Amino acid sequence: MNGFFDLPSDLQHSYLGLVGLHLREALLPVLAGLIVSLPVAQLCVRFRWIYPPVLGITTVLYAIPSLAFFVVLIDYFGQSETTVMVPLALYSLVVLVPAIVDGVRSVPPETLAAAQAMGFGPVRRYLQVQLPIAVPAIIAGLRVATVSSISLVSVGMLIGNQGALGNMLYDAQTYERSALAVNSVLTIGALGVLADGALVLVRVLLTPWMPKKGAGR
Amino acid sequence: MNVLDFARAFFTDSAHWHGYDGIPTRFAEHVGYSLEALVIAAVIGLPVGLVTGHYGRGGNTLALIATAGRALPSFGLLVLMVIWLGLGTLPVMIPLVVLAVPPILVTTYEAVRSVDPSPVDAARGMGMPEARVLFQVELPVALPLIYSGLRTAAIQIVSTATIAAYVGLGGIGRYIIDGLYQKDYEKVVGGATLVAGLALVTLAVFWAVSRLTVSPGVRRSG
Amino acid sequence: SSDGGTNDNPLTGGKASGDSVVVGSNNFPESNLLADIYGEALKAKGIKVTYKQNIGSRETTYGLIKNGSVSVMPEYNGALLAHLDQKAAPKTLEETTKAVNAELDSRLMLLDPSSAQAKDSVTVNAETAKKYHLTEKSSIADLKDVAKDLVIGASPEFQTRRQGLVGLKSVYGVEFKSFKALDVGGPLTRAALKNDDVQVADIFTTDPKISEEKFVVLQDPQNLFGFQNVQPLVHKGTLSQEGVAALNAVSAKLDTETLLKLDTQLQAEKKDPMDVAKAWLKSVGLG
Amino acid sequence: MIRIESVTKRYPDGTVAVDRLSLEIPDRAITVLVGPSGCGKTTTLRMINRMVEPSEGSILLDGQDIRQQPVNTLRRSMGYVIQNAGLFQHRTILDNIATVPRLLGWNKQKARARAAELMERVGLDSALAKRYPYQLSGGQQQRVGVARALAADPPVLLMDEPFSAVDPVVRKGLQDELLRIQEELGKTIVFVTHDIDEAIKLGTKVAVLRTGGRLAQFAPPAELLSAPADSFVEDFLGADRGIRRLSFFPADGLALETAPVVPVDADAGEIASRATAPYLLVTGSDGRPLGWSEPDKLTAGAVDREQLLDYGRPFLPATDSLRTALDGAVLSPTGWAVAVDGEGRAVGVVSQQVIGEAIRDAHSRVAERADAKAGR
Amino acid sequence: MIRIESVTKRYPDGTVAVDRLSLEIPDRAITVLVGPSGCGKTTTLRMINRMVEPSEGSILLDGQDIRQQPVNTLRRSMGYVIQNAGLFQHRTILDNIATVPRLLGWNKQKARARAAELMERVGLDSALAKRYPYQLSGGQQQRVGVARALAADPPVLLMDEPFSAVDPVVRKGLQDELLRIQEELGKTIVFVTHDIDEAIKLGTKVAVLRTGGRLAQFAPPAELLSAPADSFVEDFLGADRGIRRLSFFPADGLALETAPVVPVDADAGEIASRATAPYLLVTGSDGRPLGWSEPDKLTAGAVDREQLLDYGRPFLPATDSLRTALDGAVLSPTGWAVAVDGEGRAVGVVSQQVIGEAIRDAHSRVAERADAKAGR
Ligand SMILES: Nc1ncnc2c1ncn2[C@@H]1O[C@H](COP(=O)(O)OP(=O)(O)OP(=O)(O)O)[C@@H](O)[C@H]1O
Ligand SMILES: Nc1ncnc2c1ncn2[C@@H]1O[C@H](COP(=O)(O)OP(=O)(O)OP(=O)(O)O)[C@@H](O)[C@H]1O
Ligand SMILES: [Mg+2]
Ligand SMILES: [Mg+2]
Repeated sequence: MNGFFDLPSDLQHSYLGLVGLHLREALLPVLAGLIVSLPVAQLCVRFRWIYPPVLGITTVLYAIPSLAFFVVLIDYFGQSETTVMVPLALYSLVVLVPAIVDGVRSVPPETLAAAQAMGFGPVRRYLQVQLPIAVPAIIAGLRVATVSSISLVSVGMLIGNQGALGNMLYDAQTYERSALAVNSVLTIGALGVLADGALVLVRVLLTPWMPKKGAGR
Repeated sequence: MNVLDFARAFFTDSAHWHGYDGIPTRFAEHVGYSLEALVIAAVIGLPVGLVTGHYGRGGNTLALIATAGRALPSFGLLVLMVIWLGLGTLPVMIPLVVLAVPPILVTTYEAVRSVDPSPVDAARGMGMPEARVLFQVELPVALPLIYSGLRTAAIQIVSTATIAAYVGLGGIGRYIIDGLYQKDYEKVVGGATLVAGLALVTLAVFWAVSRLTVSPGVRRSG
Repeated sequence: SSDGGTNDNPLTGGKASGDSVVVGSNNFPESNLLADIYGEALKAKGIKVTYKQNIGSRETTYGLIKNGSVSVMPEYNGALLAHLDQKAAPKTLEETTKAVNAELDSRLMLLDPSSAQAKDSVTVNAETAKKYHLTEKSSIADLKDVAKDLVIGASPEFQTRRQGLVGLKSVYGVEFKSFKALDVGGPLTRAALKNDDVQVADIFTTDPKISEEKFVVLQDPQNLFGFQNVQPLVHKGTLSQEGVAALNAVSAKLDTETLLKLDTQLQAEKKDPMDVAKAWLKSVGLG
Repeated sequence: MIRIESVTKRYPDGTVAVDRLSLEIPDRAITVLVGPSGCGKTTTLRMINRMVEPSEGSILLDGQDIRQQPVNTLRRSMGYVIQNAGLFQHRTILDNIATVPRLLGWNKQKARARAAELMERVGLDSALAKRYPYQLSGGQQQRVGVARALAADPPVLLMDEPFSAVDPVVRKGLQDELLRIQEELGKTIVFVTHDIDEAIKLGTKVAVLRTGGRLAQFAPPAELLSAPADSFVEDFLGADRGIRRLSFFPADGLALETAPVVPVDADAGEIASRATAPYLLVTGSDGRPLGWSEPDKLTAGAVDREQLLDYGRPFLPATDSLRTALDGAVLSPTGWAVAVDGEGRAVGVVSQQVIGEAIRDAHSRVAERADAKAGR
Repeated sequence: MIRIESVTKRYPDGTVAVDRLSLEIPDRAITVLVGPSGCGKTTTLRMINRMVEPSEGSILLDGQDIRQQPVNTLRRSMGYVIQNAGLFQHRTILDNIATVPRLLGWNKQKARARAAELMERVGLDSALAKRYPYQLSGGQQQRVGVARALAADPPVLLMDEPFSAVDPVVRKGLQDELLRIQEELGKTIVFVTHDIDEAIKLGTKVAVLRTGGRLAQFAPPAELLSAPADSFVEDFLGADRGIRRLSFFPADGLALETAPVVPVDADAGEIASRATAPYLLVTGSDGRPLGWSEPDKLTAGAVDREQLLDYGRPFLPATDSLRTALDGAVLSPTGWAVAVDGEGRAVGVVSQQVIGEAIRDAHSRVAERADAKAGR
């Protein structure tokens, strides 16, 4: 039972099971965050005055430690994955909303004027011009959100083993098996780096129109 | 009871305002950890970011380091460090620094990189030594972005420093961890409010510092 | 809204509670071990079991078992009583049992207590013992005059529990210089006590480290930490008669010595709790 | 026809960008709006396709107020070309050009076929079709912009400083291209620039606006040059007004003299017979000019080409203007300009004096026309 | 003097930006490098202050290889001005200008005093001293750039397309300013542009480079216009070569006729006495021209100003060139140009024919000088 990937029984999962659980707990909130932040960001673009307060609120939310969120949310969702995922989704909003807003705003004014002049309505213009051009910025935001979400899930361990791979940390401590902690940290780190790489790949596939690196500047 | 009630209850309880577990003590402890971590991270991140940005090399390596730094779970590192190093401030500083270096490093690099090349060119053309080009031409213009990197790092540190409480240290995190185990929502909400407040203070400090040190010429045109 | 209330909360992840028994545990190794032991004993009777381990402190787990997210929790009767009634100060096991049953939520029931006791304790490290001439015969009360120079370490919840700082002050008049929140008699607490980061700590009496590190457990003449018999707490209606019988059979076999032995296997020999549980159950013919 | 009727635009911040402007924009011609920065050119242009709504006044398209049709229908009937082309960076060249046809509901295949056709029309190699905008030079991007605007064959083209971001050589090419396209397709083009030379080169009529969005003058470019309405327009036109105006006077009416043209192999007699002219133009055996010589310095059969005087830059009477002819005359040390045919063969020479007379004649013809128009 | 001796620059990627270029850059004069985009102008300029190191060949400054002095000392002895000025946005105008003096170790006060002096020299209001670059217009920024380069009074000034980002009107002002400063201070200026007009206007000598970094021609602008070395240079110079060349011929030698000038209040006798001229120029009581009239249409005491012909744009014989005079003549329907003095009073008139003769004379004078120089 002391192989690097053998886990104590109280974790209730195999190593791969925890990896799957971890990814689910980390990625679902980012997805939810993306779905929510698209319209929110669009509102911020449309009504410029909304953006500063939204930024302010999200910055403060971002500063609130995840554990505090977990504890308060236990009341509403119990010691469950939901409790872990809700704050993660909130955090991803903090990263994604500004990323999308900046991305959409970075569309050159000539391009927008051209679209308007060609008779694009606002919805079409958003979907066919602004959003595609904002893809690199959105993915840049997604990268940060995803990686930090993957890293933050581990804190869920503190609220009754809801931290997926993070749960190994508790056992590492109580049973004084440091290998478990090393395993946990490295696995989470590797997942983060892999997810980041996957998103970079998605970006490359989605944006054949971007100048290749080195061609710019 | 809603969140606001908890917060009010927490802050109006006079027992929370003195002693080793009083708000002033915990707040000071928290500021102490955060400052220490920020200073260490800045000492590592700023010079590397400035130099790589100035020479425009190593951007990919930095991005990789930054991703790795962000990917390593602070909480996991903390537990690992406690297992390896035992109790104390060092095991807390390591994850906080790992957390804070990437934003400082990457934004500093980007900030220097993205300085308009023509004044830099002009500076070289008038015979400015490289060090002066970096400190007198690039740095003043890059300053706002560099501050934003430091600010992000600071906010993350302030928020994450709460985990110090998990390994028996003080700081505002104490209220949150204690609240969790004691099922005392007043403490949790009070602690969270304090952290958010400290974050706002941090924002204000950065705003003030940037007002004082960023040239009006850069502020208005950037 | 602080502990789930009466509505059955579907969000607590206890989805298996319909057809399988959810065995929970608190966030310390012995609780995990006990959960494994009780759970495996149920399994041996062909009952479906789901584990929900390391949930947290009693403050949390009590809410969960009350609303049915958890069906069975290994409990310590005195501690449970203290949680339910801050003022209770029973003098005997019977009094404890009676008092705790009186305070218990109507949806819950306690099965037979075992004779195994794992008490919280006020324990000092070797240095402190030497400095203040404390021995195994000394009482917590002996700290009264010197406590102002000592730091005590324990789990965060110790700070606000009667079986904690509250009781130490009211029962023994002991007030420490400061309190350091650590873990539930776990590695942090042990390490802190050993390194003299704290001079006094709450260590389980079943902790093998006590003899290993020459810690000195102080006597508790006022029974502040009461009777801490291991005793399964059950949400009514989740356990069949057969299940109840199985758990009672386990409790009958458990005693303090056994617990100490099993804890040692767990902590000193670093065995997996599940393996320890299964092996023991087998050895007593219940596995 | 587009009629701008007493239109005023006041932006919310109080800036009056256009002030009671009235213009009749002729069909199938290029109308240029020119003026200093901030004089309201862009605002005026954008009011035509309702990207900006006038505060007062109205704009009529073929007699109908433009507000009477749905805004997107209106816009799709007008091509719009701007500086830096405003291309969609995320779409290939072909898809960029096919944008409006697709908006109009054409199927993909038809829209792309049309786009390919247009690439050819604006002089873009079909190999560029699958590229993205960043892979094109500024001039090529600008061509894509024009092609995109033309894609749905709109009767009207609005162009806002389309060529101002490319370098002078490429810019000249684009201007020539635009004139060619305009000739072929006969679009109604409204063209904004702040470059007076561009305005004069492209405009059938030029509207000069002054700061504050008021019209200073609206006239064909030749008239602008000969009779600026006031000192603002005059200053704006700059020096060289006279010479630049000559661009509008064709050189085909010049009386060419053939007598002074002698082939390099002419015999002494022929040279002597032509010696009445002060200089003789020696041509090579292919008829192309070699240089000038005074008759007495010319020895039959032994022409020293080194000794011949520079003949400057010849002009083509059929297509060039008096400006080119005058330039040729002024450039030559003899004061005579050389006229050549399409193959570069000398077809005659003309003295600066004769060019001067032709200029005066042209002046008086213009004056007569003006008088006639004024009913005098 | 700066001598560029057979310099080649090959960039690491293999691009040959400059190919065996040799140039002698005259002292105290403006040498312009001109050529199409990418022809190596910037590279050449930057090799002079060693921001780029040549791959082959060497550059001498006053006979000494520039590699023999420390690079920063060399650079501080050369002012450097670039497009968009490259100002330090975090420093005030005054501090921007004081940069090099401060680098040279001057104390703050002295450096600022010098900066203030230079602001005046380049025509910047001293009220701008405390402003930041973003608060200045493009033209003002460019002036600051020039002032900054001049601050330490370097003998050499290197300018890389300094005026190409500002609009044409401001640009003209900056060019005039530069000529004035050059005249006052006598710096050795190397000026890069891709605008041939700018090159001709500013250059004492102009080096035309062709793509690939090879020298096509190096000559004074008048010579460039009259004798382009090959068709590349000729094409690059563009049309109007002859007329533009006239800018180099002063108008002060023109024989002015005063006979055709009559005051508006002249009596019949006076008008009759001057009627030999085809047209008479009527002047107002202040001596300024009013317009042309045929003598027989002029009635003493009853001049109908409306009926007078446009007198075009007058020229100042003392400062203007034959180009301006010719333009004036061509613009006027009479073919006569009007000469005025500084106050705008008509001092005489001259026919296009006379201007034509003057042009021919100027040509032959140039040819004689060239012959003399060539030893012929
Ligand atoms: N959306 C706006 N809100 C307020 N003022 C505006 C707006 N758009 C333009 N203006 C102002 O209206 C005036 C005319 O602007 P416009 O863009 O039409 O000028 P322009 O002639 O196109 O100038 P340029 O040559 O610089 O493009 C300017 O003073 C400008 O600052
Ligand atoms: N650092 C470099 N590395 C590689 N090639 C370069 C580099 N700098 C310039 N070049 C190339 O060298 C050639 C000359 O460049 P240079 O900048 O001197 O041209 P230029 O005449 O100044 O052009 P422009 O008018 O566009 O400024 C160009 O083909 C350019 O692409
Ligand atoms: Mg405009
Ligand atoms: Mg250049």
